[in-house]
Amino acid sequence: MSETKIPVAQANKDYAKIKLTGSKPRRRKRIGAELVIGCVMLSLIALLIIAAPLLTPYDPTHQSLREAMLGSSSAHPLGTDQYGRDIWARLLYGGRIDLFVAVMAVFTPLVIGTILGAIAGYFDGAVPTVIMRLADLVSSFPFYVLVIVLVFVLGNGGMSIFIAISAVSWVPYTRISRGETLILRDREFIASCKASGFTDGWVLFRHVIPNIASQGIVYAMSDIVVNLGIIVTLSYFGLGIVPPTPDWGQMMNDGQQFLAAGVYSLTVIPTIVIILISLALSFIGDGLANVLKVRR
Amino acid sequence: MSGSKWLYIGKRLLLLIPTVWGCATLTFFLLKLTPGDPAVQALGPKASKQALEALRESWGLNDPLWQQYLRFLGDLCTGNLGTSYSAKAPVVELIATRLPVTLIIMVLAAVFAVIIALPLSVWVATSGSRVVTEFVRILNAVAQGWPTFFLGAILLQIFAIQLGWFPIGSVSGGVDVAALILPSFAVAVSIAPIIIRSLTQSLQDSVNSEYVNFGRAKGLSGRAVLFNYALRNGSISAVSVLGIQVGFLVGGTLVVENVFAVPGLGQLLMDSVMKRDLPVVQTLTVVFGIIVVLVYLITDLVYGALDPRAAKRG
Amino acid sequence: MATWNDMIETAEAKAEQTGNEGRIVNPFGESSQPQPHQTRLLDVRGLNIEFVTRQHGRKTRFTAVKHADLHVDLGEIVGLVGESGSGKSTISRAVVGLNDNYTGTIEFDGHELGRKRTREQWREIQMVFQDPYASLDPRLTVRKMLREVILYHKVVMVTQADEYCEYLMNLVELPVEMLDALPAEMSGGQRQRVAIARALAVRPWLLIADEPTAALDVSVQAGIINLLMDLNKRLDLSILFISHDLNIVRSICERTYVIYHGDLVEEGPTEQVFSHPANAYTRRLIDAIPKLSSAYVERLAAGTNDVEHDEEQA
Amino acid sequence: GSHSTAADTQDLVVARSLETTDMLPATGYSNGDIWAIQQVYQTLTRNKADGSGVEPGLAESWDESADQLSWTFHLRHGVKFHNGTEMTSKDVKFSIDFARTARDDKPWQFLFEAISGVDVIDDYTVRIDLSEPWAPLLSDLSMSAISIMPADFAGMSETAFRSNPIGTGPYKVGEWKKGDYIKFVRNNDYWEKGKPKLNSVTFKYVSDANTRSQMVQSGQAQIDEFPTAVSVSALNKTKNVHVASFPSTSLIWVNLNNRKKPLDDVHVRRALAYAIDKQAIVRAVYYGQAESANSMLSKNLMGYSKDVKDLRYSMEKAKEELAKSNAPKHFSLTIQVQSGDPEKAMLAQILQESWKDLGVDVTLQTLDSTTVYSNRTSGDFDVAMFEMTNDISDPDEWMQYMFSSSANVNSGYANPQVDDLIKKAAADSDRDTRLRYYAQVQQIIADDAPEIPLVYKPGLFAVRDQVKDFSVTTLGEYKLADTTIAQE
Amino acid sequence: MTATDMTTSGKTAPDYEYALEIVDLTIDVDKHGERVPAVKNLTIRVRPGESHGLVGESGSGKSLTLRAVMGLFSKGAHYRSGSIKVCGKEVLGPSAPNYDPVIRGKGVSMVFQEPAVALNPIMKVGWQIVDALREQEHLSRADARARAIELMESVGITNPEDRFDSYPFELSGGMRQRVMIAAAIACKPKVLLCDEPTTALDVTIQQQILDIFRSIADSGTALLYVTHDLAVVSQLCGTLSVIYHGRIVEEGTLRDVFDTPKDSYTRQLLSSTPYLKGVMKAAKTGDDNGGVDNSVDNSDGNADSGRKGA
Ligand SMILES: Nc1ncnc2c1ncn2[C@@H]1O[C@H](COP(=O)(O)OP(=O)(O)OP(=O)(O)O)[C@@H](O)[C@H]1O
Ligand SMILES: Nc1ncnc2c1ncn2[C@@H]1O[C@H](COP(=O)(O)OP(=O)(O)OP(=O)(O)O)[C@@H](O)[C@H]1O
Ligand SMILES: [Mg+2]
Ligand SMILES: [Mg+2]
Repeated sequence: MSETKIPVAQANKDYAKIKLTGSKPRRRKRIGAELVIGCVMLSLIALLIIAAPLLTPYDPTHQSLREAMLGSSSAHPLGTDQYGRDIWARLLYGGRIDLFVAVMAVFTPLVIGTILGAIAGYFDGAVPTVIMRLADLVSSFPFYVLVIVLVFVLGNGGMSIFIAISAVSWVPYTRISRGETLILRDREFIASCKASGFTDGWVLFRHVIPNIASQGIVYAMSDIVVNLGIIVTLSYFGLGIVPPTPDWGQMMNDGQQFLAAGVYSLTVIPTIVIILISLALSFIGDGLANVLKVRR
Repeated sequence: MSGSKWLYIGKRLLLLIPTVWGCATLTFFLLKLTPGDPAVQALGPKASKQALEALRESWGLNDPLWQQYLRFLGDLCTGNLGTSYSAKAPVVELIATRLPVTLIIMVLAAVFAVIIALPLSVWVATSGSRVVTEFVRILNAVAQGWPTFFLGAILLQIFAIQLGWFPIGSVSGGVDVAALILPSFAVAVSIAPIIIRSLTQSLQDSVNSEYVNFGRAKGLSGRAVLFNYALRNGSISAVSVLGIQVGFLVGGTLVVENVFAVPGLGQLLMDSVMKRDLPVVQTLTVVFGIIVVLVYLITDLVYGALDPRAAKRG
Repeated sequence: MATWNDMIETAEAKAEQTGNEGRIVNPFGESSQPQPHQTRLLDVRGLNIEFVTRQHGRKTRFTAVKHADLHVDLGEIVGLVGESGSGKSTISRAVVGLNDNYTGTIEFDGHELGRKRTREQWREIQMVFQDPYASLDPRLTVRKMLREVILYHKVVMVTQADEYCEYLMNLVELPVEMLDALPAEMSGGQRQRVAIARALAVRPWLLIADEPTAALDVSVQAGIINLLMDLNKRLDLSILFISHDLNIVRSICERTYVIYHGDLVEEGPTEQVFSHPANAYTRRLIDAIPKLSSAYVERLAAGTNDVEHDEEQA
Repeated sequence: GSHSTAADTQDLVVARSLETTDMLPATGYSNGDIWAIQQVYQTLTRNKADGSGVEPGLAESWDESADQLSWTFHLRHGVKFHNGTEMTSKDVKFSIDFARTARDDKPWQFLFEAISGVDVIDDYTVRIDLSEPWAPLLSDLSMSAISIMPADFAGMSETAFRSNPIGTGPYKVGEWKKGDYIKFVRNNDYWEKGKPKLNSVTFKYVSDANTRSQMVQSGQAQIDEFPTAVSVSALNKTKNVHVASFPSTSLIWVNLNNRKKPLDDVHVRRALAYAIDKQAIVRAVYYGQAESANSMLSKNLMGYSKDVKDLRYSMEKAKEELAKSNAPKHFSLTIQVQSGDPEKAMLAQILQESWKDLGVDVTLQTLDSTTVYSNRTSGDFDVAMFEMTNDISDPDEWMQYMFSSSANVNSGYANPQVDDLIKKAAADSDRDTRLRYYAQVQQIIADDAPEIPLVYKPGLFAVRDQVKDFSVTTLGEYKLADTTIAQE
Repeated sequence: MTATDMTTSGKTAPDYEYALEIVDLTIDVDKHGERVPAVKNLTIRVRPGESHGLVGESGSGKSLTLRAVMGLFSKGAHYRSGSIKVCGKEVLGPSAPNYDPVIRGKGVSMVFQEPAVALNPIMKVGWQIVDALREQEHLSRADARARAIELMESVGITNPEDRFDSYPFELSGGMRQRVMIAAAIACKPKVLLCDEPTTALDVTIQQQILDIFRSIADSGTALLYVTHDLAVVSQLCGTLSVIYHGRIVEEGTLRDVFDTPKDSYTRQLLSSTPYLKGVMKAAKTGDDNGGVDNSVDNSDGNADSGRKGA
C-alpha cells in the first residue's frame, strides 16, 4: 500500500498514543493546599457547631443571673455573660443561625444574580437594559435603609435579614456574571454552540452559566463574611437575630457595653471565630479560584 | 476634554433622573409599608389622640396612598423637599450641615483605603513569598471580622484617650477634619480587604503579563516597570472596585458615625428611619442616589483616564 | 470494543456490498434524514453585510461583505482566501446562520434559508472554527460534547449514543479513550478533530472550515487537512475551506475565491487562480508566500526519496 | 490632648445621649429638648431641686382666690429677654396662651386644659383663671412647655423663632448644629446676679455610650450623661473622673395589655409579676446602680408610698396565681422592645427567661421607638417595656397618664375606683389627703398589676473632677447656672 | 528601509566570536508538582550579524530558551545548569547564578510573539519606545522622541508622528509588531531574540516584517529567530537548529539541513509542510489507508502523560 497521505512527523507517534487506563481517565485536578486548609478549618468550625450538644452540657439560652460575668473556670471554659449564660455554649450554638443566614443570603443572590447577569450579557435589547437599570437603582439605593426598613416591615429575625440582604446583594453577582458573559459571548465556543443549532436558552443554561459561575462562586466566599458583618451591624442597632436564639452578632454587641468597663472578652471571643471563618473562606476562595479556573 | 466626553458626562447625568425617581419611589412605598406613626413620633408618647389625629390630617397622612405619592412626586419635581417631622426644620438645612461630613469621610476613607491597600498589594504581588501572602491574608481576615464598633472603641482608646492625637466628637464650628480622621480610618479598614484582594489579583496578573516582560526586555529598571507598567495597569480594575465600595459607603457608615459621634448623613438616615421622618428619609435617599451616581461617574471617568481602551468599549 | 481497524473493515465491507464505493458507511445505517437533491448545494447571491459600529457615540456604517456571489457544489472543496479582516469569517457566519443581519439570498439545496432556521436547517450546515482553543466548551468532556449535539438533533437513540460517539472518534482518527478527555487535556490538533467530529455528528451536507489550521503547528496542520480531504471523499462532504494560507488552499481546493476588502475579486479553479492570477491583489498575495527551497522536499515530492528508509534501517 | 483649655475658658461640654431637635417650649417633648429648653427659658414657678414642690421662678409670688378658680401671679421686675427687652405680663399671657390653646402639634396641651383664661392686670401682674379647682397648677406652670417667651415671638415667625430661641434663662443659644451639638453662651444680663459662671455650655449629641464615657475620660467632654451602669466602677477608677449619682424620677416598668387574653386575668398578671426577680435584675443589669421598685409611682415624686406592698419574687406564688387563673397551661406572649436600647433588650430577655418557667412562651419583637409608642397608643401589643420620668413635681400628671381609664398609656386597665381617687386627689388642695389618695391608688395598682414596676433608676453622670457645683434636679433639670470649671 | 542607523557599533571588530553563546543549557519546569527538564543541554551559538533559526514544534522549549537568555523566567520555570553568554559576558551560568539585567536593552533584546499582549495596553506606543531610550541612553525627552520617530519610520511605520500618540489597540497587528520591533531595537542590542514574531500576521505583512529583520541582521545584530515555519527560516536565516522535546536534534547551515536532513524529526518536519503539491493531488485521488496513525498532532503535554501512564 503506497503512502498517499501528506507525510506527517512520524517521530511524534510514540508520544502521541495516549494510554488511558480504564474507561475514565484519572483527572487529577490539583486541589491546592489552600483549599484543603480552608475546608479543614471550616469543617472544624462547622463540626463544632453541629456537635454543640455533645460539647457542652449547657443550654445556651439558660440564664442564671446570679452567675453573671464569671471568668473562665472548669465549669465554664470561657466564662459566662451578663445573664450568666455559658459563653462556650452560646459560641457553639450561635453559629447555627448566623452561618445559615449568611450562607443562604449568599447562595440565593448568587443564583439569581448569575442568571440575570448571564441573560443581560447574552442577549441584546430591552431585557438586559431593564436588568442593568434595576441593578443600578438597587446599588444606588442606600443599603442599610433597605435592610432596616425591610426588617421593620417583615419583623426582625433571620428570615428578614436573609430577604433584605438577598434583595440587595444580587447586584454584584449580576455585574460579575454579565461581564464574564460579555467576554464569553465573543469566544468561539458560544458561536459553535449556536452553529450546532442549540436554542439560546439551551446555550445560556448549559454552556454560558456553567462557564461563568466560578467567578461568582469565588466572590461569594468573601461575601459570606460580609454578611456576617451585616448581621453584627444589625445587632448593633438591635435589629439582628431575635433573642434568645444565640448568635454571634448579639454576643458581640452584648459585650459592647462592657468595653467601657474594660472587659473585652465578651466581644473578642465571637470576633475571633468570625476572623477564623473569614480566614478559612479566604483560603477556600483562593483555592476554588484555582480549581475552578477553566484551563484552556 | 473632548466634546464627546462632555456628551458622555451629560448622558450619564441624565441617568440621575430615573435613579432619583426610583430611589424616591422605593423609599416612599417601603416607608408606607412600615408600621409606626410619624405623628406619634412628632408629638411624643404623651400626646393626646385628638392631637395625633389632627396632626395626621394636617400632614395629609390620612389621604389615599396614591394622592400622597403624587403630591410627593410633585414636591420632588418642584424641589420642595419639605420640613422634617421631628426636627421641624427644613430638610435641606438638616442635610446641608451633614453632607460635608459624609463627603469628607468618603474621600478620606477612599484615600486611606488606597494608602493601606496599595503597599500591601504591591508587597504580595511582587514578593511572591508565601509568608507575605499569608500574612496579608490574615490581616485581611482580621479587618473583615473585626466589628466596626469594636474597632472604633479601640481606635478611640488608643489615639484619642491614650495618645490624645485626635478629638472625639469635636464641637468646633464648621467641619473639624481632625475628628473625621479616625472614623475615616475605621471605614478604610473595613473596605481595604476587598480592595487588597482585587488589587493583588490584578497586580499579580499584570506583573506576570507579557507587557511587563517586554518592558524588562527593553532594559527598563525594576522600578520603572513596576510603576509605569505593572501598577498602572493593575490599578485599573481596582479603581472600579474602589468606586463600588465608596458608593456602598454612602449611608453605610452608620456604625462609624455613631461610634465616633460624627454627625453624618448615615446617622441622620438611621434616626430618621427610626422616627418615620418621611421627608428626611426621602430626601436622603435621593441625595444618596445622586452621590452614588456621581461616584460611579467619577469612577468611570478615572477608569477612562487610566485605560484608553475604555472609551472604545463605550 | 471494536477497534478502528475493525470498524473500517466492516464499513468498507458494507460499502462494497451496497456499492456505495468510497464512502464510509455509518454503522448505524443511514438514517431517515433526507439527502440533498441539488448538485448546487450552497448558492449565495448578492450577499451584502454591513456593520454599524459606534465610535465615541457616533455611528459609522461599514460594509464588510459587498454583493458576494458564491456557490458550493455537492462534494466539492471550495477555497476562500484573503487577508485578515477581508470578510471571510463574516461570510461564513452568515451562511451558517450566526449572523442574520444581511441582504441577499442564501439558498441551500434549492431552498432559501430564512432568518430563523429550523433545527433541520441548522443541522445541514456545520462549521469548524479557527481557534480550537476557544471553540470547545472547556468544561465538557468530548463525550458529553458529542452526546449533547447528537441527542439534541436526535441523530441516534440515547442507547446508541455512546457507540455513535466512538464511531465519530474513529471518523476523525482519535482514540476512543479520548472521549473522556477534557479540551484542556488535548493538543490543538486533537481539539480541532473533536470540533470536526462534533460538526460531523449531525451529518451535515456542508462543512464550513474557517481557518481550521491557522492556530496549529505546521506538522499538525497536515493531519487536519488530510482528515478534511478524507472526509470529503468518504462522506461526500462539501467543504467551504477558508484560509489565508494560500499553500493549503492550493493543495486541497478544487475551486477558489479570493476576497479583498469584502469584494470577491477572483474566482476559478484553484490551479488557474494560482498560476494565472487575473487580479493584481491575488498576484500580490501569491507573491508573498514564503518559498521553501529544500532539495529533500523536492525529492520527496518527486517520489524519489529513499534516504529515509536507509536511515531508518540504520 | 486639646482638653486643657476647658478651665481657662470656662467652656463646659456635656456629652448627651439625646439630641436636641426642638427648642420651642410648647412643642419640644423629649428630654433632649426639655433639658435644653430649661437652659434658655424659664417658667413662672420653679421645681425645687429635690422635687418636693415648687419655688418662685419668674413669678416672685402668687395668690390663690378663695374659690380656688383664680390665681394671681406677681412677676419679678427687671428680668430681661436675651434680646434686651424686659419681660412683662403680656409676654406671660402670650406664652401661656400659646402653650394651652389647641394646636395639632402641641404635645403638652393636655396639661393646661384646666386653664380657662389669662388676664394681664398690669405689667407685672397676671391672673390665671381655672375652669375647676386644680391643685397641680403650680407644678404645671413649672413645665418647660409653658416657659415664658417674648410676646409674638419678638416679631419673628414661629418657624424662625424655633431656630432662634429667645428666653430669660442664664444661657442663650450660641450655635446650633442640628443633630450634632447645641452651644449655649452666657447671658450677661441674667437677672440672678453673678450667674452664670460658665462662658458656654455645649450639649454634644453622642448616642454611643462607650464613646460618651471615652469623651469624658479623654477630657473632650466634662460630663457624660448616663454612663452605663457597668462602666461606673471603671469610670470611678479613671483619674480625674468620678460618677455622680442624682436622685431622679426614673421608673422602669412593664406594660401589660390588660385587654388581651390571658392578660385580662388578674391572676395571670400577678403571676407574671411574682416571677420577676427584681433584686437579681438590679444586680445583673444595673450593677447595684438602681433600686427595685415597689410601686408604679416614682420614688422621688410627691405621693410615693414606700409602704406599698409589691408582688415580691416568688416562683411558688407565681405558680399558685397561675393555677387560680383560667389561662391555658401554655400560652405565648410577645414583648415589644425598642431597637437600639440595650438596657430594655436585656430586661426583656430576662423576662423571657423568667416567664419560661411559668410555661409562657415569650417572643421578643424589636421595633423602632415610633412603632412601639404607636402600638402602645393603639393597644397593639402584649407586653412592652418603658422608662418613665416625670416633668413636674406633682404626681397628678403621672397618675392620669398611667392609671386612669382614659390614660395615654394604654394598658387597657380601667378601674372606676382608681379614676375616682385620682380625680379627688387632683381637686383637693390638702397635701395629706392627696397623699392618702395616691397611696391607695398605688396599692390597688400593685395588687391588680396592670403594669409591673421594675426598678427606680438614679441619674448617673460621669463628671470630671474639675467641674464644680454641677447638679441635676430630681426632675432632671441641669443646674448649670452655678457650675464652674477648675484648673485640672 | 533605513537600516544604516541601526547598529553601527556591530561593525567594529568585537572581542568575542559569538554575540550569543548558549552552552549546555538545561531548564526545568514544574509539571504536576514535579520538576522536569524542558530544555536539555541545549547549545546554540550565534555570530554577530548572523540570523540563526530555532525551529521546533509547539512546546518543544523554544520560548523557554529565549526567556532564559532574557532572564525572564515565568513562575514554574527554573534555570538548572549551563551557561549563557552575551557578547562574551556570562549573564547566566556558573559565574552568574543570578541573571544580570544590565545586559537587557543594549546587550540583548527580544521581540515577542503576540504584539497584542506584549505592548503595554494603556501607554501610547511612542512612549513605549521612548522610555527604553530614556532609561538606557539617558536621552532627553525631546531627543528620545525624535529618535523614537526615526525608529518607527525605519521599521516601516508611515506617519510616525501621528502614530506616536496612538494606543496599541488603535493599531493593526502588523503595526503593533513594527512598534514592538522598534522598541526592541531602540537601544541597538547586539543580540535580538525573536519569538515567532510573524505567526499572528498575514502573509503580506509577514513578508514586510521579515524584510525588516533581514536589514537588522545586516546591520550587525545577531538574530536568534524562533519559529515553527520552515519557510520563514529558509527566507531569513543562514543557520538553524532544530529543537525537539527540549533537545537540539540537528543544526547546521540552512542548505545543509534543508537539503540533507539527517535527523528523522527534521525530515518529518520538512515533509509535513503542505507544499507538496504533487503529493496532495495524489492524496486526493488515491485510495485511502485505514492505518493512519491516530493522533499525529500532539503537543508534548499529552506526550508526557502518555509516557507516565505507560
Ligand atoms: N460584529 C462586528 N461588528 C463590527 N465589525 C465587525 C464585526 N465582525 C467583523 N467585523 C469587521 O468586518 C471585517 C471582516 O471581518 P472578518 O472577521 O470577516 O474577517 P476575516 O477575513 O475573517 O479575518 P481573519 O482572517 O482575521 O479572521 C473586519 O474589518 C471586522 O473588523
Ligand atoms: N512556567 C512554566 N511552568 C511550567 N511549565 C512550563 C513553563 N513554561 C514552559 N513550560 C513547559 O515547557 C515546555 C516548553 O515550553 P515553551 O514555551 O518553551 O514551548 P515553545 O517551544 O515556545 O512552544 P510554542 O511554539 O507553543 O510557543 C512546554 O511543555 C511547557 O508546557
Ligand atoms: Mg476570520
Ligand atoms: Mg513559544
